[in-house]
Amino acid sequence: MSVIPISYYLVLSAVLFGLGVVAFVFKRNVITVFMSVELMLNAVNLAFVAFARAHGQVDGLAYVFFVIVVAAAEAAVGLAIVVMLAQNRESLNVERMNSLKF
Amino acid sequence: MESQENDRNPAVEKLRAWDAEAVAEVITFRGETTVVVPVRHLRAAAEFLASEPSLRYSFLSDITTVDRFPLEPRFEVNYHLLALERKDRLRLKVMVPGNDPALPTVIPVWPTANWHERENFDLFGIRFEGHPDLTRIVLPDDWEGHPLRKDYPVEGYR
Amino acid sequence: MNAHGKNRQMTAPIETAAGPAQPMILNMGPQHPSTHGVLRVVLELDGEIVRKARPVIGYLHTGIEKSCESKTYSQAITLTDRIDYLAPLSNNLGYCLAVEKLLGLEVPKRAQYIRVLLTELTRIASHLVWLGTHAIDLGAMSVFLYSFREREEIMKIFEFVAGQRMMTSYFRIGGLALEPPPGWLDRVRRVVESMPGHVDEYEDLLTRNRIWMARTQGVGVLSAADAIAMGVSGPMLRGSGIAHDTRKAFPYSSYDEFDFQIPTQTAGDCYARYLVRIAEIRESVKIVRQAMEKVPAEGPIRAEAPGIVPPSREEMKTSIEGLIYHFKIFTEGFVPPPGEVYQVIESPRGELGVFVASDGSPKPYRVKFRTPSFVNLQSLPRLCEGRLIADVVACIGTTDIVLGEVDR
Amino acid sequence: MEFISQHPVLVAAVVKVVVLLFVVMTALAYLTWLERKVVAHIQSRWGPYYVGAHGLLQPLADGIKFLFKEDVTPPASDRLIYLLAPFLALSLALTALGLIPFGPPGVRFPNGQPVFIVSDVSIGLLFLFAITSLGVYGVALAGWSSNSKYPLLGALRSSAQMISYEVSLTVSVVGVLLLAGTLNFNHIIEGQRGYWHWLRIVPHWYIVPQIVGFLCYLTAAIAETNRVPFDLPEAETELVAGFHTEYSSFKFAMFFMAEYANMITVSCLATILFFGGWLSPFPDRWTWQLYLPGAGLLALGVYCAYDSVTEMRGLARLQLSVVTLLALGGGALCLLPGVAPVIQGPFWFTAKVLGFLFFYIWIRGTLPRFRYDQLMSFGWKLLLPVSLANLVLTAAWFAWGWVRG
Amino acid sequence: MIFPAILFFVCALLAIVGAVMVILAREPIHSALALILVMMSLAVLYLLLGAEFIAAVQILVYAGAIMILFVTVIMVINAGVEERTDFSKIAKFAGLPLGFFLLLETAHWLYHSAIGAAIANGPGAHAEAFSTRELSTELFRRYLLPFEATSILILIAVLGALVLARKDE
Repeated sequence: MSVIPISYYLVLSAVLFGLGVVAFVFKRNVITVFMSVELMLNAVNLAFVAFARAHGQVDGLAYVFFVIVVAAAEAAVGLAIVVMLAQNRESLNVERMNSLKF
Repeated sequence: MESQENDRNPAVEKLRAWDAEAVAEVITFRGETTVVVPVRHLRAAAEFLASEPSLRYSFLSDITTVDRFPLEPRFEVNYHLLALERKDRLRLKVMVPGNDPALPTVIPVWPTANWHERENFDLFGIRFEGHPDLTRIVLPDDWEGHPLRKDYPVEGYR
Repeated sequence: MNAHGKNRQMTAPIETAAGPAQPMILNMGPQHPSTHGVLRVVLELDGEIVRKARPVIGYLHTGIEKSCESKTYSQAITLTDRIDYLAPLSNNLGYCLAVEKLLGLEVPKRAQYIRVLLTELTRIASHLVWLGTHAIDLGAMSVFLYSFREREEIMKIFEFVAGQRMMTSYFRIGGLALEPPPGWLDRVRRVVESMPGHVDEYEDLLTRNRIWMARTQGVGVLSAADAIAMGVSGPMLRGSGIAHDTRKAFPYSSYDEFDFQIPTQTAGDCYARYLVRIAEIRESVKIVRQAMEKVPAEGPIRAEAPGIVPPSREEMKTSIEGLIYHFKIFTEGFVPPPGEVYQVIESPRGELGVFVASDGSPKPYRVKFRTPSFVNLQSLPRLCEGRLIADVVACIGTTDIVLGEVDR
Repeated sequence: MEFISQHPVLVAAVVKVVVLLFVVMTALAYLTWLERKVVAHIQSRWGPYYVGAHGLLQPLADGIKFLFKEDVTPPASDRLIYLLAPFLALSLALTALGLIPFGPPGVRFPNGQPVFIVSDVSIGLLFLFAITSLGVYGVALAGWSSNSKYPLLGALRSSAQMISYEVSLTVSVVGVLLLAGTLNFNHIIEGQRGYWHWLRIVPHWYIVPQIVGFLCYLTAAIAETNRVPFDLPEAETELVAGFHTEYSSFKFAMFFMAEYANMITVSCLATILFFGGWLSPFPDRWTWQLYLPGAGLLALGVYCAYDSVTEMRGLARLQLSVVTLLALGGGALCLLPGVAPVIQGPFWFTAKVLGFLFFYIWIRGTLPRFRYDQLMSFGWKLLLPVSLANLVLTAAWFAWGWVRG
Repeated sequence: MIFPAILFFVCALLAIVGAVMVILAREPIHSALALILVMMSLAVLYLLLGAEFIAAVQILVYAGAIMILFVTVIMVINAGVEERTDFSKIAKFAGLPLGFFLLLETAHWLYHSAIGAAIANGPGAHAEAFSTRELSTELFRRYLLPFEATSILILIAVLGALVLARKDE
């Protein structure tokens, strides 16, 4: 094997995305749930870069750039919310967060 | 011998004029004036001395005890007062009996009394009633006895 | 075990310790680089903000007051050195003055001036240690070594005069232990001449330093009313704007013959206390200069008091009374009249009160040292509650505590 | 042999990495010596003195001591992370150094690989920042995994501090990037060749137009490396030793080395970005500068010879003689016509970096420490706006085309 | 050139292991570390794909900033071991196999699609590495509006985080 087809990257991306979904569904702690979203975003980024490579265009990279930026913004706000939750509630378990107000 | 003369100390005069019963005895020795105050008058006398505008003993230097074991009343608690503006010192002395030694706290008058009272509680076992946190200060919490008492064995209890 | 360790090891289904903000309890000390010995401060933290501070003392309690009761009046002097080990001569002086007051003894002028000179040197040395440790607490490392360099010169003077660097026991009841060796004043002069320059050096490094000012200004503020209420004394009281100095208010040991100022600052913060102490070093230098002028080259260094003050070596060897008194003083001690005295001096840290009660026996019935560190430390919670951990360090620094003195 | 000839890049890279590691490790050790010596002299004392002449063997003694100290792992710690943290810190710090060009790319091995450049990445600066930005993990994880309060506080402080100052650090160098128009270190350095046309004796270094950016960079770099006056994560008088309170033995030494490696990295970066990297400050026509390194080494040798004569202790004397011989020999070697031009780049680079390191140590001997909140407000309210303003001004400069180099 | 292939498989394996660790780890901080591992491996893969800039940004922003935020938050709120609660049996016995099947199907489709056959590395690869200059030109010309929009988004996010984190006293 001397070369790697794009499809390998795409398969890896799909696997990572799938694992991200599994993590999202299975994890109970708000922070880890949040992290699984990041994992899915990363998987998507990989697909973007692979496609950019396949087409030889930089648009894919631009998308990745935007995804990363948006992820940063999301992390800032999301983690601020997590800190708020941690300060105000007994637990960080997502299953116990079934009310918007308390 | 401690001379027991009626001094012309203005503070003593004022204290006496305020409440004659508050002054049980006045001792002058080497230029230092000591006023012996009965226990029940201590708190009121302290407030008077600290707040009376012409006296203003606003600074409490020290609280210390002398154990006159086996005499009774056994403990003499001394309050060393200082009037910062007038540059004058005065010692209040309170006689406390040996069984169940207890005194009213003077923390509301002089907040600095907090640790002094804890120290006296720790080393002499004198209770200061109304003290917010009357715990041992220099010795461990589980220490037995009060080492500065004269009947405390020098080798300790254990 | 701390908060997250506890959770980690608990098997119960607790997924997080997050909850309505539990305060974090932090034990600062008894072993900690900036608690100056074995002070322990229990801090209740909210993030880095100190919600509650509780000093816990007693780790160095050695029962000096109890030990004094089983020694003769003269023997107890050696114990006083160990109370404030940064200013042993101040303690010597306070105790000796108290016993002298009890005895009604007048000390010759020469001894008084030498006492003033040496205690002022002690004050300089003690302030230098304070400056160095306070600076290193706030991260300024070099000042520490500079100030210890200068302190060393003063320690050498003590060694030269008294034979001991720290535990001098040089002041005795009725005077001094020894005639100071010839040439000692030259050494003192050398130190005193160079000291103002050195103080300028420290000030160059710190006083106008922006970081230093940011770290100390507005930190640990103690208002004048609070200062009096908490009974703090010395530079802490003067830093809060109250010009009270025992040397002026109740002059002892001929301090009334000296010309010096009481430096005060009104801000009441760490910076004010720093400025006060720096100014005090300069004032002390002034006093030492005057004392060098005043000290007569010749003259008695002990009071004429047979039976109380030991006779000179020569007298002991040549006269029978001298021999008898010498023997009696060192076997039985002397007997002061029954009574109680409270002698106050201005130690480097503030008001050092010595309460001596005599029952007419050769041993003191009760000795109590009202040590400034003990009382000043009590104000620590007021200084640092509601502020950051780093400020606790600054506050402990400017309280200038010596744990030997706090615990005794 | 066949393998070597077939894989010139790989072989050259391995050789360079090994040499770099050796040099950097030695430099780290002697940086601690230098720091102790300089600070000692600032504080009017001797510093390391007894182990070897001038305490020159002190780093070795320290290393041996670290190796033989008991290695304590707190029982309640998170084992894996506790072990991982120091490795992470040190390996990241050393990796960052691999991106630094220590000399001109023109100097090459016989197989065509540059001698002084381990890896020439087209966006080297970005990668350097990427790697140094990971340095926080070593600190944060160490503090967290120790499961103790002082380290935790130290870790929290440092993550906040390093994230905050990273912003200013990055923004402050963007001005240089605008001037250079590239992210590649070699191109940045090449852009600084020559002289400013309005003043022929001032080298075309980017510090001249970017003095504000440089000051911002310097401040942020000190904060990034946790040095006085920003050494809050390990403020010993407040947090005992901060994040590495619970670390002992060699793991502690690794944090120590990582800190010094980071110091070297930021000094190298300052040299490259603002001081012309391996370029000489003098014009090329001054040929005598070729002999400067050799002359310097010879002077050092002469000094050591003098010193070894006056040295009283036998072993120290021997050691000084060895140093003398090395210095004289090295000096002679550097004077050879074939070697002198080659050694120019690394010589100037090292000299500049040493200047920065000295500056760091000097600051440590002078300044007190900031308080946490002051540090934060300094970073966000002063440093960041100033470096942003610098960036905007530089951009405006370009937009209106006031000056072009 | 066997080197890229080895690198690809090592990094792919590390990424998958990391992702599995994210799921399996019971402590959030271990999950976070595993996630960082995934991101680092992806960064190497980006390098392999010739996207140097994206690789650097991946490390700089994702691993260096976002994950640091996660780690810090975990440390601050002291998140301990995760509680395991039962979830529905349908999810367990139907969801998992279905998900796995979906994954397989996607992989199969990808593998046989036209685009998948393109070669990423080695001889026959499409082009040289992407140039950062090209990417930036693209970003500031064609994608200028989204670019500015994201910067405003970041600003809003920062303000939002500030408002949320501020303690009302």
